[in-house]
Amino acid sequence: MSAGQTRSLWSDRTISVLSPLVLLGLWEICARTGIVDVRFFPAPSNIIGHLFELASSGALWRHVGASLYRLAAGFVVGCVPAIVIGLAIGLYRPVRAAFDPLISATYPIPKSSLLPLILLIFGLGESSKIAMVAIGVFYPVVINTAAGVRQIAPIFLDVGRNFGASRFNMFRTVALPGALPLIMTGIKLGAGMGLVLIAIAEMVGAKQGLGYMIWNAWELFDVQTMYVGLFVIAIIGFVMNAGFDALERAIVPWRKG
Amino acid sequence: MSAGQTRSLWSDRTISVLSPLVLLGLWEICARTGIVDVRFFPAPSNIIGHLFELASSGALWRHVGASLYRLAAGFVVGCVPAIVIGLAIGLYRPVRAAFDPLISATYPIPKSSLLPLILLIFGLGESSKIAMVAIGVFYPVVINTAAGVRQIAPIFLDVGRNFGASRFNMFRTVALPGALPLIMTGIKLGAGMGLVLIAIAEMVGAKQGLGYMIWNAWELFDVQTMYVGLFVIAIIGFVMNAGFDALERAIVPWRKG
Amino acid sequence: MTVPTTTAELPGGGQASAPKISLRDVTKRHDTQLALDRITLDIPVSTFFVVVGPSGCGKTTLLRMLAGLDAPSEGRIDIANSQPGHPQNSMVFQGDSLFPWMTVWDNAAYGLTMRKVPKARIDEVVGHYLNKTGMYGARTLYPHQLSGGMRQRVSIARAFANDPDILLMDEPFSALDEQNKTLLHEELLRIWEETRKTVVFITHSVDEAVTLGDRIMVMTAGPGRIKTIVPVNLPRPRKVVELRHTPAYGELVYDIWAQLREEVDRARSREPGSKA
Amino acid sequence: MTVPTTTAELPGGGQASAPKISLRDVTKRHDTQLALDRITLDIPVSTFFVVVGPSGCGKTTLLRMLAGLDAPSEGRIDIANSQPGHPQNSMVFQGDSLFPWMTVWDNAAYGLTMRKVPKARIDEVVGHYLNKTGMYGARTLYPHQLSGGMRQRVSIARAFANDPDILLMDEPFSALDEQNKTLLHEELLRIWEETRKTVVFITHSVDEAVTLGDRIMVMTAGPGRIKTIVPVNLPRPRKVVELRHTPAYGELVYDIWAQLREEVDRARSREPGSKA
Amino acid sequence: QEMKTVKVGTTNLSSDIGLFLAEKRGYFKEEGVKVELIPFDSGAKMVAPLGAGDLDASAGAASAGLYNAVNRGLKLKMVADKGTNIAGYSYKALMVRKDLIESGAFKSLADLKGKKVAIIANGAADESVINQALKKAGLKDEDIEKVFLPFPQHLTAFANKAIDAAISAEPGVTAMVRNNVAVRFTGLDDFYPVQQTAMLLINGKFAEDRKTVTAFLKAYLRGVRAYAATLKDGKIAGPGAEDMIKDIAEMTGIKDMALLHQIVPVFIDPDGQINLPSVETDLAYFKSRGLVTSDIEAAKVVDMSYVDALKPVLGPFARPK
Ligand SMILES: Nc1ncnc2c1ncn2[C@@H]1O[C@H](COP(=O)(O)OP(=O)(O)OP(=O)(O)O)[C@@H](O)[C@H]1O
Ligand SMILES: Nc1ncnc2c1ncn2[C@@H]1O[C@H](COP(=O)(O)OP(=O)(O)OP(=O)(O)O)[C@@H](O)[C@H]1O
Ligand SMILES: [Mg+2]
Ligand SMILES: [Mg+2]
Repeated sequence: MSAGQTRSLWSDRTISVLSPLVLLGLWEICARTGIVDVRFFPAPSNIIGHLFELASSGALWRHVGASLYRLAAGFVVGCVPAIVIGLAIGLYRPVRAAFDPLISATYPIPKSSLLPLILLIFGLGESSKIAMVAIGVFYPVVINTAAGVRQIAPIFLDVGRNFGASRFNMFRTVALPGALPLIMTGIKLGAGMGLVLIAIAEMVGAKQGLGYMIWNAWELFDVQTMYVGLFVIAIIGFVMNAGFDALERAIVPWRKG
Repeated sequence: MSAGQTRSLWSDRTISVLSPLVLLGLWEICARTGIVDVRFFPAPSNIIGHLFELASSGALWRHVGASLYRLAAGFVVGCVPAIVIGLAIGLYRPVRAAFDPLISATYPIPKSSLLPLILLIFGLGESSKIAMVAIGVFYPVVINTAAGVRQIAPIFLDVGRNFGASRFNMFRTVALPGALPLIMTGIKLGAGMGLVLIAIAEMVGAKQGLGYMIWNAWELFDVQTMYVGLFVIAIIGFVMNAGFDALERAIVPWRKG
Repeated sequence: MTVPTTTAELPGGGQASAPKISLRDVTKRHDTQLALDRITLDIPVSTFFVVVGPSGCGKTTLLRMLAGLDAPSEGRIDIANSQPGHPQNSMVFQGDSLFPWMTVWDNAAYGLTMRKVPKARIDEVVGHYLNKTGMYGARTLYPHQLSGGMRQRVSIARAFANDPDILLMDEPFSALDEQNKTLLHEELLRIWEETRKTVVFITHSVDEAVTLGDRIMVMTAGPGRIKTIVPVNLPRPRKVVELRHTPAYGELVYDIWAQLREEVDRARSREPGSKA
Repeated sequence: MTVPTTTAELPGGGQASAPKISLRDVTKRHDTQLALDRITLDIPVSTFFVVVGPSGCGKTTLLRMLAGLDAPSEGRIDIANSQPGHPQNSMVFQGDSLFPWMTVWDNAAYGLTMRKVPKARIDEVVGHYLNKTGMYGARTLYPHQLSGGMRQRVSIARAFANDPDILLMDEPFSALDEQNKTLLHEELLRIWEETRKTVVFITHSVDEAVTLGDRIMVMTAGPGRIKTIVPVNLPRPRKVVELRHTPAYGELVYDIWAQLREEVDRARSREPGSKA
Repeated sequence: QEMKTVKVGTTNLSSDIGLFLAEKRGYFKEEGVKVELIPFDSGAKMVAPLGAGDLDASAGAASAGLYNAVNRGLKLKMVADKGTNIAGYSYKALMVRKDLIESGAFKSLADLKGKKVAIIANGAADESVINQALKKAGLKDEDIEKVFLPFPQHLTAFANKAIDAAISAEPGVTAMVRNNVAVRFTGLDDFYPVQQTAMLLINGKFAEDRKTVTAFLKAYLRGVRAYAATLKDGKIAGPGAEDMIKDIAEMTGIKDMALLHQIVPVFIDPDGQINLPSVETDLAYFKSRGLVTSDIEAAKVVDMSYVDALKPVLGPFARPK
């Protein structure tokens, strides 16, 4: 099946590349034929043209750089405790009992409404933005990690106990690798959430970043620039996802397929 | 172990109730002793007092009712296609290849920035709010459902195929029940996300709803009312989560523990 | 006798009728590792075909290809059309294969439910086989509430109930006590004699192989090849317990046992980096 | 002989020394269903203790309690302290229990790694047992790349390598061909004779039970009780193959076989809603 | 005659009082128009629905975004005043952090130099406002650090010492003073005598329906006049003030009556006249900053023909004695 698998991988790639292109193509056609209102939904070709303009002027890179830095910092700050707490919730019932209600109650609190309070606590600088990203990353990762641990077949926990795994080794050798595929899913969800929240955070007191760029473009009714911002976020999301997929393949070599 | 299990369930309940109470108690102490600034973080007792005022005046119920209706409608609209698409992504590689890039690219697009466009597409009435909730619910559910299907042991797919399960039965008897614990996790994540987005959506074109209430309270620096709103959302999130947990126990009877 | 053997060369084979299952130069690689090496084989219709071979020689790999769950890397597999109203094949998988989310009853009824057999008929058939496997009393339990042997019995009931044209069984009785095993041997022989299904049966027990089989294929270690195919000319119907006292039985067992021993020893000595 | 038996009544038991494992009125219920009913039992140190019984009679349940993985619903289990430097017990689990995320080597080395044994020692011990189980060549593979029998062998290597005070083995050789099984019987006997570990061994093969054991406990069906404990007074060291030709061996096998048959028949006829 | 439904976007700020009164007191009905008021959280979000025709009219501001929208082909018109800062009625103010005033570090506009100043948004008219303040002090845009912050965030930002000054609006101004975080340094009139802050916008298609627009605006101006009649000495203190304050409370959701008595009320021209020089000043500023790049003229966007036509109908505004 080696040849066949290569072929099907190849055709998967093709589909992966084609499906967004088809959608963009449809949009382009709709825009050109006037089916959609180009004042609000400009043609992709138009947006991409503008993207190159902004990129060559360097303005875009500043925004992207600022957002990526905040994203990376917030990701680390949110992800690491989320995995540790998630593993503990999954492994130990009292921890679960203590954290579950807190998480389920605080998770749905609208982050946009919290922004003023976060500003109060973290100030207007970078830390408030990083905190927003961290909050966004935290919840999906912690919830998925706990769910991941709970779906580990009980026999593996038995093996760990029987072979004398310490509490730490129970985390490291059983819960973490067993939950890893789901932790990765949580991380993908969390990173996307982080991107969403960075855009909200950058609407306040920021002078650069994609969120600022998009919001500012809305304020100035610069629709093209707004779309460039959304487009760049989509690309970042896509690339991040592909990166996490590659990472997953690298650190989950035991998984079939 | 029956008696022991009852006892440990009981103590789990106690912990679950105590942990938020302890947190609120700490906050209360901080507020009373002036460690936190009560202008911005009023004491919980204060907030709860105000909550009762608003509740008895009936204003609160109107807001809660409006939000819950939108939440429920958006939940259904977002959840059902998410599960179907998620199962298909998990089961069929070409579907996965086609949808994965679209999902990973559109998921991180900030919903708050999309609001003006959603207003153009869905109008200013209820449907735009329902659409926002549906978008929020969709992503976590679709992503977790697909991940849930992919972690089903391959042997179960083999059994399905070997015993002649049709495509539909492959969904119904293998993928859906096999992924159910993770679908439930996705649903919990999605419902929370829906609550977050309803708050954003209700800032526009709404005269009631918790989002409107919170935003309006901030505009007027009516900090207590804002906290009542956040508090009520937290309670809704908590209750929803408990409901989903109970549902999960009912529909996943095969799960241990 | 290490040359691959086709039907024509086999004594007692059904050369006249077209083979039920025919393999031509079937090779299977997992990644780059060769698991099965050019298997050419015909299994005539209504044959009870037993496969034995050292652990890891590719028996499961072969059976999965016969079930259509995997495709050969090279070569071709032809399987004659099945009788109307019967599924082509049903497999008793090696290891746990019950759906954790279905009760014993629903697991056993799975194939019939998928084929939309009327409920009354399902009740009858599934009831019968759960009874035969001694699992009727546990029909409302979920798999995690069963012992290993109980799970295996449900898996057997599931395949039997499905009434397929070809029964593919991968070490189906390995986790059963001798008595349950004997009862199920008898049931299997009864089904086989009544319906003349084609059965492909993997086992590690040479006793079991000789008791049940028409032909016993011994596989080589390492990349699996056909070492030899031994016809079993013991009279039918066979009485499982009495059979063991006939001298022909003992000879066959010894013969196959010796062939296998040779293979395992060869495999062990060839082991890369062996310190033995 | 259906009365629960304690050490004192046993011929050939080590009454003088305190028992290694002692159970007093141990009862285990799963939910409301009774799985084990008032088991009272002493296993002297260095005994090779074999448990046989019909499928679903509670053997695994018993072993899990000895391993400390489950607690009895009633009664008490006492296990004497282990020798310094050895873990108290290691289990060969029934069914798949290898970590899918570890290679064969890492799985086999798991117990030693957890105990922070020096790397050189781990390499030596794990290498030895992977070799003995014929899995050294596959040491870099992941479990999903192994056949069922190969996985079982790694699981055996893992327990052997851990060098525990008490070896708990739940149908460890069920998925192995006779030759691999014989080789591992010999290795197990060698380990046991060298180190005089206490072994509790579950099997469905009466041959295996008699070949290996000092005492064979036969369990009743339904809620598991002790039906009888049969001492095996065959001389040691035993040669696995030769043993089978001694008349004492045949008698023992037949005796235990008959006891078991009785239990299975009883279980089958008692089956609720049985249509048989 | 069939009543047309006019959809109007509002922000429920105090300057929307004209619309609110016209609805509440039945003026719209009397003029034969049916109006649906749709709340929004910001003016910027209304531009697209207004341009697309989902809204017929909206409360808005002369921001750079509005000109850009017109430039992109959205047919929008500013047709009536909806809020002007004039002497005595400057409901927007330059706020300065309290400790800076108390320590004497901030004494005059010139002290803005080097300060962090909160402005609602890039390209908002308030940018032009602060520019006027800087001009008066002989400073330039580059001499301050602008921080773009929505109004509700100003209070927390002061509390946090994240900003030093801000162009803020009521009721935030009074809330900040009450919470002891900032001082109302001056009204805008101190450096920008008449500042046109908010206006009523209508969609180009709706504009063609002159009859309905006129009827709509007539009712609106009746509401404005009812409001203007209660203004006295820079407070809502004229006749009918108590009812007016109750109406404002109902509209904005402010329950604190004392606060409403304290705040500086917004001025709205009883004839709906838009202050064109102010609009032109702001537009010129946007162009100089490059926020508006086309050569669009204010006169192209401001259309006072509707309110002008209503002058004879409504007659001169007579302030009640
Ligand atoms: N998915 C896989 N990837 C890589 N190698 C595999 C895979 N599945 C099986 N193999 C290899 O193929 C060979 C044959 O495996 P198979 O399961 O067919 O053996 P088997 O004869 O059924 O053995 P057993 O009696 O132990 O069940 C083994 O060497 C195994 O390591
Ligand atoms: N988690 C559980 N919940 C409910 N019942 C259980 C559970 N585990 C085991 N049982 C029941 O306990 C009884 C004994 O199970 P056990 O696994 O100990 O049997 P066993 O003797 O090991 O059988 P086998 O030889 O088939 O492995 C069985 O009837 C089984 O149905
Ligand atoms: Mg196999
Ligand atoms: Mg068992």
